[in-house]
Amino acid sequence: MRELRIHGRGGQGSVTAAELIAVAAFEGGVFAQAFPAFGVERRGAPVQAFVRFDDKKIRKRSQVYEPDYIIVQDSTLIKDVNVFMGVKKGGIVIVNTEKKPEYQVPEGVKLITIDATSIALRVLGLPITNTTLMGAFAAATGEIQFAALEKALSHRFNKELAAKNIEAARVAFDFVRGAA
Amino acid sequence: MRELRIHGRGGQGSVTAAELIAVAAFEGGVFAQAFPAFGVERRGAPVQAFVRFDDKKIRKRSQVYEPDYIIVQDSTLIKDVNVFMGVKKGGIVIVNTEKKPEYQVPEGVKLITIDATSIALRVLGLPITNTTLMGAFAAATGEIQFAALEKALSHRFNKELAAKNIEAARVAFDFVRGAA
Amino acid sequence: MMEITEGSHAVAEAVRLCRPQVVSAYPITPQTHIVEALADFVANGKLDAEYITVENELSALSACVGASAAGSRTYSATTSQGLLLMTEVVFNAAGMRLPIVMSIANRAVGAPLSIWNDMQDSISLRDAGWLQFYAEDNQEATDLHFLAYKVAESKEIQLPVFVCFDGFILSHTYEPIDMLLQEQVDQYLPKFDPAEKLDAKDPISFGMYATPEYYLEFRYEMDQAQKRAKDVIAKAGKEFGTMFGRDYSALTVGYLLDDAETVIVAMGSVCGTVKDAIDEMRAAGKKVGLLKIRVFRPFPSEEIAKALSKVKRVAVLDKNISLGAKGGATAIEVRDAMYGSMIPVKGYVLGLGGRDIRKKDIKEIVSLCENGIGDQFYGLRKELI
Amino acid sequence: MMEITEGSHAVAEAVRLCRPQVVSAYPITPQTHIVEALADFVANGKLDAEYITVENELSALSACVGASAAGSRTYSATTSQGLLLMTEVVFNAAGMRLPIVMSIANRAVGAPLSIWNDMQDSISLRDAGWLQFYAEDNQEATDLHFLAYKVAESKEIQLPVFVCFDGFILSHTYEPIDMLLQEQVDQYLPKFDPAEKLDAKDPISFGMYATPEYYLEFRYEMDQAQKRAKDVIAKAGKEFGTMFGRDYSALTVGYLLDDAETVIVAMGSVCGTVKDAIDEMRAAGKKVGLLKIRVFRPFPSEEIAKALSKVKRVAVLDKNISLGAKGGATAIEVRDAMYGSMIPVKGYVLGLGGRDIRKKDIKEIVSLCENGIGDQFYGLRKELI
Amino acid sequence: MTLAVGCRARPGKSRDNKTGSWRVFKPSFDHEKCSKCGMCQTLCPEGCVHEDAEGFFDPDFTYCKGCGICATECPKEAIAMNQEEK
Amino acid sequence: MTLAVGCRARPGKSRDNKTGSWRVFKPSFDHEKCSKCGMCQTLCPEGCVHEDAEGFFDPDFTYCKGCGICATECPKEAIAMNQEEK
Amino acid sequence: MAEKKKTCELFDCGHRACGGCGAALTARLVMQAAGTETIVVNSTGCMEVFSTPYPETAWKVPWIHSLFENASAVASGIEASLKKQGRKEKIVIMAGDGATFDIGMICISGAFERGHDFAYICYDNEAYMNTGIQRSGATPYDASTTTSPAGTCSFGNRRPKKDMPAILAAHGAPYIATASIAYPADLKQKVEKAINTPGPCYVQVHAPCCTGWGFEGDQTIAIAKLAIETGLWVNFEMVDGKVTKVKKVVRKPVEEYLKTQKRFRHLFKPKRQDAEIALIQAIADRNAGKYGLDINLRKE
Amino acid sequence: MAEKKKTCELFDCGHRACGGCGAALTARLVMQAAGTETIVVNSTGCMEVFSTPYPETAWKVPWIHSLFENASAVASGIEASLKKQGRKEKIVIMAGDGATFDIGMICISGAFERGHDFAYICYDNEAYMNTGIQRSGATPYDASTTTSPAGTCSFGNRRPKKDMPAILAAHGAPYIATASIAYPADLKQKVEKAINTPGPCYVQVHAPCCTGWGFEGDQTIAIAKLAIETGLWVNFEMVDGKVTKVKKVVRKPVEEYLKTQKRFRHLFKPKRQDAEIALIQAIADRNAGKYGLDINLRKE
Ligand SMILES: Cc1ncc(C[n+]2csc(CCOP(=O)(O)OP(=O)(O)O)c2C)c(N)n1
Ligand SMILES: Cc1ncc(C[n+]2csc(CCOP(=O)(O)OP(=O)(O)O)c2C)c(N)n1
Ligand code: SF4
Ligand code: SF4
Ligand code: SF4
Ligand code: SF4
Ligand code: SF4
Ligand code: SF4
Ligand SMILES: [Mg+2]
Ligand SMILES: [Mg+2]
Repeated sequence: MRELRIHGRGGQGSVTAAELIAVAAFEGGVFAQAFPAFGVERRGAPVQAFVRFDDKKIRKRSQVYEPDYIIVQDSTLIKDVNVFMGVKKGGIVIVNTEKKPEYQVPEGVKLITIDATSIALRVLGLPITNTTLMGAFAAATGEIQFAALEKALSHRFNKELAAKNIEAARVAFDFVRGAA
Repeated sequence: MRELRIHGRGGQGSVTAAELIAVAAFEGGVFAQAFPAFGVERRGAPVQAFVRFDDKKIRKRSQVYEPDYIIVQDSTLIKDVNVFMGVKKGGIVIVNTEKKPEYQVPEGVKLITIDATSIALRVLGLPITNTTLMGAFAAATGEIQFAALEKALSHRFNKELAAKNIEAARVAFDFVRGAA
Repeated sequence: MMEITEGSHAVAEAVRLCRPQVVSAYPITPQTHIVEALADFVANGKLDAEYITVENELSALSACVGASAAGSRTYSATTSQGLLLMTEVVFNAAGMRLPIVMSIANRAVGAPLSIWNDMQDSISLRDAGWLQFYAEDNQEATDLHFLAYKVAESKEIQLPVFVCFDGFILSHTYEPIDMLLQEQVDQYLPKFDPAEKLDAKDPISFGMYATPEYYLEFRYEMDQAQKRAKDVIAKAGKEFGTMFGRDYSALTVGYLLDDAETVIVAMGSVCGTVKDAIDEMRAAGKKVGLLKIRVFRPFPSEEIAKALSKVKRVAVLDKNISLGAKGGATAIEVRDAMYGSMIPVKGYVLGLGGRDIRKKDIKEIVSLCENGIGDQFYGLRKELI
Repeated sequence: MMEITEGSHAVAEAVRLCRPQVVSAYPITPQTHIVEALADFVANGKLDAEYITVENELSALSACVGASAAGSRTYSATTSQGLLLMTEVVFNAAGMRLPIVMSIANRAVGAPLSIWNDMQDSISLRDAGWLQFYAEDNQEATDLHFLAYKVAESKEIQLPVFVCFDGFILSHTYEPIDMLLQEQVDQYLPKFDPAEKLDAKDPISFGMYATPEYYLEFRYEMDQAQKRAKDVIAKAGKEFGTMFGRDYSALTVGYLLDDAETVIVAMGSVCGTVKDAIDEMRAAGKKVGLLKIRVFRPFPSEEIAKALSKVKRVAVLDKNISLGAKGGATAIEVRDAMYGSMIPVKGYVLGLGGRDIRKKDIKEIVSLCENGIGDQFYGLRKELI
Repeated sequence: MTLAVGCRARPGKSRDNKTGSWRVFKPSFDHEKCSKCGMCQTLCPEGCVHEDAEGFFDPDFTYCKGCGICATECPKEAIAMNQEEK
Repeated sequence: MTLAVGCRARPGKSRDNKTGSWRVFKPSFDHEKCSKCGMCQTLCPEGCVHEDAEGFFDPDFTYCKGCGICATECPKEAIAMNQEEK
Repeated sequence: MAEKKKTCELFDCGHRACGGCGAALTARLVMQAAGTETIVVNSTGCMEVFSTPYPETAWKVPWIHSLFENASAVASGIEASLKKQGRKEKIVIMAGDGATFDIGMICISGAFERGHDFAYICYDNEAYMNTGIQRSGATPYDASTTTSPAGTCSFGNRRPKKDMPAILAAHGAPYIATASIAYPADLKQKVEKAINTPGPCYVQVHAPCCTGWGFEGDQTIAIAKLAIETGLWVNFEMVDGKVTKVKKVVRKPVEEYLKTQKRFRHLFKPKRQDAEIALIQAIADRNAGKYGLDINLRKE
Repeated sequence: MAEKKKTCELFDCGHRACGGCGAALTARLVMQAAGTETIVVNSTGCMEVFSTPYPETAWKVPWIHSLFENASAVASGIEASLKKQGRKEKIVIMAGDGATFDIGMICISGAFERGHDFAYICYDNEAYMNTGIQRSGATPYDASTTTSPAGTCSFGNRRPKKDMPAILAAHGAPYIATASIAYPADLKQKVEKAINTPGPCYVQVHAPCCTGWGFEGDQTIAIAKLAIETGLWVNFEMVDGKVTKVKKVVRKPVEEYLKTQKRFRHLFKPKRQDAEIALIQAIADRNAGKYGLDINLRKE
């Protein structure tokens, strides 16, 4: 079983990202489970969401303590929240930032940075990065196929919106592929 | 243990009679327990109330099925309610009626009739017979002393009212004494 | 002072003697005589309390929550539908640790609506965190109110208390009572002095919410307070005994238990009838005894297990039914208490909705139990089912 | 059809497929997504129901009472404070024998307020006469709704049903679901055809009151209906299995029970984590098994006693606590079921108010149980108490 | 007899409760004085006053509780209340 | 630490929650343009705008969430919102 | 004749109300107006208790009782159900003043806000009678009840009667009326209007209670009339929040009403409480002003 | 200065409201008006949740939360208790619109009827925000919420906003006002009046919610102003049931308000719903008529 933790802020769509990743994974034939950190957080406050992937039915219901993957939607979080907590050795961390990758990640953990906000602004016209980061996640981890991601987005959004979001994800996917 | 059942109609003071008899009995050093038939009966409907007497603390909480004594406050009840039901052999039944004692009481049961309504009307100016019948009960059964009855009534009513009620009870007491 | 009086009036008088500052209750049969008597005390200057004539039971207990948090001794009374209507506040008041005392004139719950007695109402709230005392007679119904305030307000406890007594059967019955005098009560029960209260001089936030980091521990502490209450009741009950001659230190009380082979476990007013029946069965050579549960919350598991460790069989009377479970709550929890003992414990659900319970019924139940028959309703009218 | 979706949405979809005619519910976390989805179905013509946006939960269930009595299939959903607020109607609806189905997205109750999961809410209403189903995962949460209507509306039963599933843990979790199609549901669940209804063509009085002459028998009949429900569930659950491949005939479900020495008894979503932990313990040579209780009312006493008759010890997990009793309701009733067996049954109160339960906790509990330690809270933060 | 599931009943059963037995006073209707206005029927809380073929009114004593409303409200003072026989 | 009985707390504790970390945009106050009207202080939902000795206003960035109300409502347009540094 | 036949058809004999009960008469009259195509929702209270001990129902129309406080929510559900079934029965709620003014607000406010189609009939006997005469929000000023007893520190109920019609008017109820059993034709007409006006309508019926108010059962109608004649009860109609009709009277002094009832006895005995009686007279005077109650004899 | 110092003293920093929350600002302003000798009773809802996760309370006055529906009953009890103790603190209820218009009616009607002395402040963000933007009785006509979603068969919320001030006026509340966070001085003055007027007083504060209504947090005040300028929110005062003061405006068309918020987006997209917008304009026009809202520019 692999586990993903997504860090974001209330209002930034972290939960949606987790759901869409799970949908895409499931489209790809993997068992998936997505859930938010259950809380009362308001817009702007730090929030988390989780995804599990496995080849068999997922029964586990506890929270995620030692993720294989981490997505940080908003790098302003890093100074206040321990976003890297518990990440497994060999794990992958994706941070949305326009800066260079200068964060202290635990040993044996791979850090990928991407300026998802700029991509989203450019492609969607909005600083909403969750679908963009899905593309990055797909490329970085291989947990989801890009085609499945497309399907998931097409299912969720109307045609026009889906196309734009797929485009944003594509840019990120290619960026991470290229960087890898 | 001796048990008394009082029959009356909603609004005629049967429960008060039971209470006052219990108070008087207790005044006289007897353990007593009084309670109404628990119900939703409205004014005019047939109702019952009960008293138990004993020389030791009364623990029994069930209803009264085989009374030693019965008081019927209103003889119009007799045609519709089986007021003599369960009365013990050797028991005493007191019926308020201006008629002659022509009721079919079970064998071995003593029937006393008294025109309590007339007494009450004469003495109290009201057709409320409960205190009058207390006097009759005291005389007929000896369960309560007349002095105790006086005390109970004095406790319950203001001076003037108490005096009148005692007077009514006295008339009934003397009547039953005389008849006995 | 011995007097003969109605159960409800005795309770109201006891409450008056406890000097509550805020009374808030909503009328419901058969609790009404209590609140009417209290209204009368206030109308005639015999009780210096604010009597809030609320518009429903949820408001009744909510007003007590406010008044108690603000530092007043508070009182309410209800039963049946009223208790169910205020359920959310019942749980809330316990969690807020407010030492409210509420009388429950036990009554069946609907549907079908019934104004008559059983204990479904308070028993159905056995999870709520309130202490639950059950009275056998009006003397207990009265005295347990003094005990209730004493225990509820003790700093170690800070939990509210139900004082339960059977509706009609006790509430509407006249019988002799030894009523305490004001100076006696004042001596036993000091002024309410809350650990904390709503007060501009020392502002505190009451009723905050608990995240998963804290909630479990708050519930644990409530459960611990329940368990501590056993000792606090023992102490306060003993003190009552020393001062006034009636000892309420025991959570359970035995009657002819020593050599009993068959023991009836029961709560409330039926215990009187049971004792009479036992006397008759004893006279006929049957070794029957009674274990009365006076305190249902905290549940006296150890006390019961100990008291019944040597008996041959146990018959538990339940004036309640956990529908769809094996029986009534008392039977279930008595078996829980005695788990591992191999002593047969049979439950009998009876007296629901005011069905009368007579000595002969008790005797029949003892026979059934002797024959290993139980865990059933008792007293059904065969022609109806 | 397999799809991956949120638990609440799956439940809402199942409800839609059941074609309720009247939906009446009041929002409360974490039930909200269900009622929002239903509102959305109605707003977009996907569900032909009256959706009553009531002003509180008491009204929510009351409206269901009216609609059900008038002959409509009705649905509601709530949790926690909402359930407690409607308590009086909960008891009432059962006594009126109305086959309402209500989802409970289980949540802790206050005070202290908590929006997080445990099962205190529905468990606290275990006396009320409703059937209670508990889901382990969202597939069960979904399917149990079809079963619920089928059983509730069966003429032999005529009792309402809680379908309980863990708030957040299931309600807010996306996972794969095999969702039935409308024609499948229509085939399984016929139109609601009440035995009697409010109808000017055949006037009947509903909700009359019962005097002591009748009340006991009405309660008995409710309890009998609960007991009959065991067979009806078996039949309806089997039919479901035959038609759709998932058999819900069993009230309890074992996991690696056959040779188990230590058995965990649990309800709801924790069973998944327990199974994972068991697999690991098995791999480490420990003979551990699980008995999942899917139906808590009627309580499967005989089934439990039988399933556990040969084990060495039992550890019961309770996400609820009957404050002041020996533990949580499940432990108490499991002991009740197994009374006389001498098999040690230990209870563990855990996960209250959203405290997470992990595989390691399950393993630790198994160790504790092996060492005879139990009947306690588990997982307390020592530094807080 | 078997109980109705859910404490329900069909109409007509209240008639088993013969409230005439509650009566302490009994109305007697004087058709001589009666104007056939029907007020007695309208205002009887028992709904037990019935019109006969001639348009006169009389109570059904099986249910009349003897409350006296009809007597008080009869505009013709055609109704008298007497002590019920015992 | 021990829990308060009944989930109670004394004031001051909310300050442990440094909501400044929520900020994505950050206000900067231009005292040159400021008329000292105090509107920014009045309308800040955080109550985190403070007056200095000279009568100028500045937010306490420990708590400022960067909502931008002060900037929108400042009659002098003396407050600018900028991207928070990362 | 057909009309008359209905008389004891829909609310039947054999019910257990006190002799002379105003509420029982209300049930009869309302059912005469409502007819057979009616579903009655009844709250807990005297009416429910005196008419439906299992199995002796006095109701010949479909009738339902659930709880004390929830009649309007139950009615909401029935309305929704009928709508979905395409059925045409009318829904009539019968609830006491306690079930309406006090505990019923738990469900009434929402039901009126949602605008369901029902006729809500409150039979107002001005206290909780079923439980033994406790104060309700409808209890008039100074009435002695068991929870607002007159005593050395009290003249009885201290609060004015809650203005339920105004409260429901503020909820937007399209038709609101007050009526009295003393004027049965008027009462029936109003009930019919309430039933036939779409939306939540309200009729508050003055239904004196001999037992609770302390008078002989034969005086029920006479006392109801006096309430109107003294201006302490006003019969009016309100359409869309505007008063459209008022029963005018030549007013009598309030004490003619007060002295007929034990609940006001403390205003006359042991001594006459002129100040309190004046306060009650002021209530009647305010009613007269507000509703234009007085028939100006000279001018007409 | 002393006044200003109070500013962040009684409702403290560190609370967890969304950035730009109108309710949080309401809490601050109300507490400034109320001062330290105040006991706050809070219902469940956003305000309670964002200000009091154990142990991080943002309240510097005595504060109590019990349930969602019972603030007014809890306040009744506190008032009774203070009276008996001879204490002088003032009681302020802070409750959301859901806790007031809907579920709170369980306890509000009775508390107002009994006439307790408290100031009831309803912060009206026009839906249940804490639970995710469900409809309340205060939700305006056509607003899309999660339980009144706009969809193919629906334009959003179908019922007009419940007239809570009128309902409480009918209960006899001596002082009632509406206010807006866009006019803080007026708001504070009204809160002070409510606190200082004996008896149960009511202030309904328009407190826009960026998250629930769908706008950026910096627009909170601007949108509150637009509500007033379009006549969809009226700031007024009522003393003893009579309107005594109204904030007049030069009215703008309602769509200037509507188009700022996602909850009304379906009125403009995919296509403009002129008929619905006209209905909303009619609401504003009715308000203007009822309260005499319009400044007649020519005449003045
Ligand atoms: C929740 C709840 N609280 C209290 C009661 C007790 N109760 C039943 S009827 C009633 C009074 C009814 O008063 P009202 O509505 O005026 O009708 P009335 O009896 O006067 O006809 C009360 C207090 C109840 N049944 N349920
Ligand atoms: C009895 C009960 N039902 C439902 C809830 C869930 N709930 C909590 S707050 C809330 C909405 C609050 O709405 P409002 O009063 O308008 O305050 P807001 O959150 O909008 O500030 C709801 C539905 C609850 N806590 N208790
Ligand atoms: S009221 Fe009198 S006059 Fe009229 S019909 Fe009856 S008996 Fe005749
Ligand atoms: S006395 Fe009363 S019950 Fe009998 S007929 Fe006359 S009005 Fe009817
Ligand atoms: S609002 Fe602008 S002008 Fe006014 S004090 Fe603040 S910064 Fe200065
Ligand atoms: S940005 Fe918002 S939180 Fe920060 S100071 Fe300005 S108004 Fe206050
Ligand atoms: S108490 Fe009053 S309302 Fe109730 S039945 Fe008797 S007269 Fe009618
Ligand atoms: S959801 Fe709305 S009311 Fe709640 S904290 Fe956010 S902005 Fe404030
Ligand atoms: Mg009444
Ligand atoms: Mg709101």
